[in-house]
Amino acid sequence: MADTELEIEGVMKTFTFMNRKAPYGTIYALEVLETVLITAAFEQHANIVFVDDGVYQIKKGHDTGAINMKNFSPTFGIVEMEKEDADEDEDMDMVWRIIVEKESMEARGLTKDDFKLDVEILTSAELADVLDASDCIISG
Amino acid sequence: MADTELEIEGVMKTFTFMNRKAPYGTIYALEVLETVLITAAFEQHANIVFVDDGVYQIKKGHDTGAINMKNFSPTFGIVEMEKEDADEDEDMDMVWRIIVEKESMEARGLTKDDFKLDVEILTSAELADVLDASDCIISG
Amino acid sequence: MLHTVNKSPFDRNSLDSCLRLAKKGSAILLIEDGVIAAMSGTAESSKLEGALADHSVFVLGPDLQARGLDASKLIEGISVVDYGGFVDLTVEHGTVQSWL
Amino acid sequence: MLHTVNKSPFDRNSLDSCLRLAKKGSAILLIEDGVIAAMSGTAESSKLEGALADHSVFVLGPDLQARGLDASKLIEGISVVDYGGFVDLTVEHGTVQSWL
Amino acid sequence: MKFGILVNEGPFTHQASDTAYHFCKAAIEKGHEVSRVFFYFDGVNNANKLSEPQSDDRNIVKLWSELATEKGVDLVVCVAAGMRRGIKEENIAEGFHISGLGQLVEAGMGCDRLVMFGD
Amino acid sequence: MKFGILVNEGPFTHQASDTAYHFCKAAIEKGHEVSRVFFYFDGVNNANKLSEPQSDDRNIVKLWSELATEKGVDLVVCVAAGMRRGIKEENIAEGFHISGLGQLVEAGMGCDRLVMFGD
Repeated sequence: MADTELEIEGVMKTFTFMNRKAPYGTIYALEVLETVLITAAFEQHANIVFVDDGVYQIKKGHDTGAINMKNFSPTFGIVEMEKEDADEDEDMDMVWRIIVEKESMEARGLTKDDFKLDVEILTSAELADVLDASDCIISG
Repeated sequence: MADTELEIEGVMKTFTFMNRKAPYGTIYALEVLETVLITAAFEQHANIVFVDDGVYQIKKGHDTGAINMKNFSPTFGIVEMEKEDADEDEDMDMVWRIIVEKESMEARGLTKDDFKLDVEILTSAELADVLDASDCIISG
Repeated sequence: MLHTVNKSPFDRNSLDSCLRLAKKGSAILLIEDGVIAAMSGTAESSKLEGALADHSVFVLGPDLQARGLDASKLIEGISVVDYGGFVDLTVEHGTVQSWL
Repeated sequence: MLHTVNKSPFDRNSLDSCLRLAKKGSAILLIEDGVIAAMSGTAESSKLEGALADHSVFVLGPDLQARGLDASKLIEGISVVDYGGFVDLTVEHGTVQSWL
Repeated sequence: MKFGILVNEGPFTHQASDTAYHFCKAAIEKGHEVSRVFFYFDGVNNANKLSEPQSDDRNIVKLWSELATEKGVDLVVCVAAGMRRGIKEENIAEGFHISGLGQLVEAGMGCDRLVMFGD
Repeated sequence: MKFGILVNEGPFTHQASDTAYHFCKAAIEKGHEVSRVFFYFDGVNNANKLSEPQSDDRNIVKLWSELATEKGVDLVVCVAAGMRRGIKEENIAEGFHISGLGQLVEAGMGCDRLVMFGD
């Protein structure tokens, strides 16, 4: 069967990716990350949000050698590059934000320095506004 | 490949089935129940335990018509029959217990009358002894 | 905005996270094992009782019935909907966030 | 008896249930996302700190490393084991209960 | 209104797939359009044509297939998630087709609502 | 010592199958016997021979198959759980075989330890 055609010409929406789960115990972090990268190809706005145990997804120092699973941590480098492209290219309307919820970070005794990405730290109330202004929310 | 033969002649062990999950949201309750029934065929001791949201598995009044899922609730009747057989047959050594943890029941505002099975209500401390005396613990 | 919660508050943190991050005025729909949160008289009831001031809260009837949960014991102020009502809520409230 | 817990205490109730139902003297091994419970300085640390009086507590090193969790920040008294150590614990402690 | 649906879990183990199906049916009955159902993560297992549940239980794979053949709903299985889990052209049920993750983003862009069902 | 292993979740989505595999390998290296690995619930999906993960990731189905062919470990897929989910003779990987739930009870009876891995 051929793909159904949806009208997407000129559409610009805000996608929010809610990462709430710890890495490696489940695959959600990895497969959401693959969706984030595809979204860049469509030049949509994106909020990549880390809440609850999702904050461990961007913790520095992942070493999956002994569990013999793919370490997806380096792929966040591509996310950062996409964000930089979006920030710098004046012809591109796309806005990308990488956000950590302050309450989730602090409950786990973590600080901004623990993360391998440069992130915005937002309070729950600030993050609630970001979620509320999203068109599509994809949780993993 | 043929089944590997394990030595089970004359073996009598205590199997404990830990049901901790709500019914229907996941299949665990149903598939654990299938295991319980098979255990009867091997005439092993069994503790069928309901803890945490698992207590909702034996709540009266399940009606799955509108979600179009199989209502496994009537199958507990077979479990009760197996238990009665075990209790009454003097040639059978097998002991079956159907147990609800008091703390889990009370936290959910339930009483013994809410259950469709005649259950033993044990405190956490009493249940801990039952678990400790088990040979095989199967959780769902 | 509409938030859906499909896990029991006894088992997971998803209702907590939803209540922390849902804006005042947004709606919350409890589905699947999430319907357990709608019952009064449990150790978790206070969470939604407190939330009713800021949110309209709905519960999926088919999931209540499946689990033998009595609609007469719902926390006061929570409304029951069916699958059609679920669809209507997504139409009325805009973006849907599933708290998976 | 050996209890294994594979979920984060922030996400699920399995560590709570384990601690409520594990007999004094039994061992607890944290694996997979359960290793998060072994870290000091978190909002959940007190659970295992309190349990150390009654239980020997172990954590699976490969799962700590995978998640970038620093073994120097473990709650004091928790020991790190590898998969071989996990096997040894099941041999030494008798019946295994997995808190799934 | 146009709906895009994302199904994250396989059939039977989690209720997600059932709820998604009932939602789609109700939406269509109300006159809405379900433009696409995208199966991602373990959701790809909903397309396994060998699934053969007990006769007294619902057949989820078949229900989805019928939604495609009778109502024309576009059922897309993610190629990468499917490869990983062994859901491929060889074993997908009638009415499903395999495509890229871009189809999920397009569903988000082209539909009025994107609704997710999962664990 | 004789070990019976119960795997409750499919490959990739949950770590359960990986941890179970590493446990089995470590047990064998220590001179123990893994008498049987029983795949139940979504665990039956570990036997899907069409699984083809990305080249930079582990191939869990293949790792299990090798444990059977190289170490002689008995890999049993539950027939009822497999039917429901579409894991049958047609698509099971080398080294796995399909049998009844009684094989799980026998593993509990005949082994010194039964160890479960799941969600």
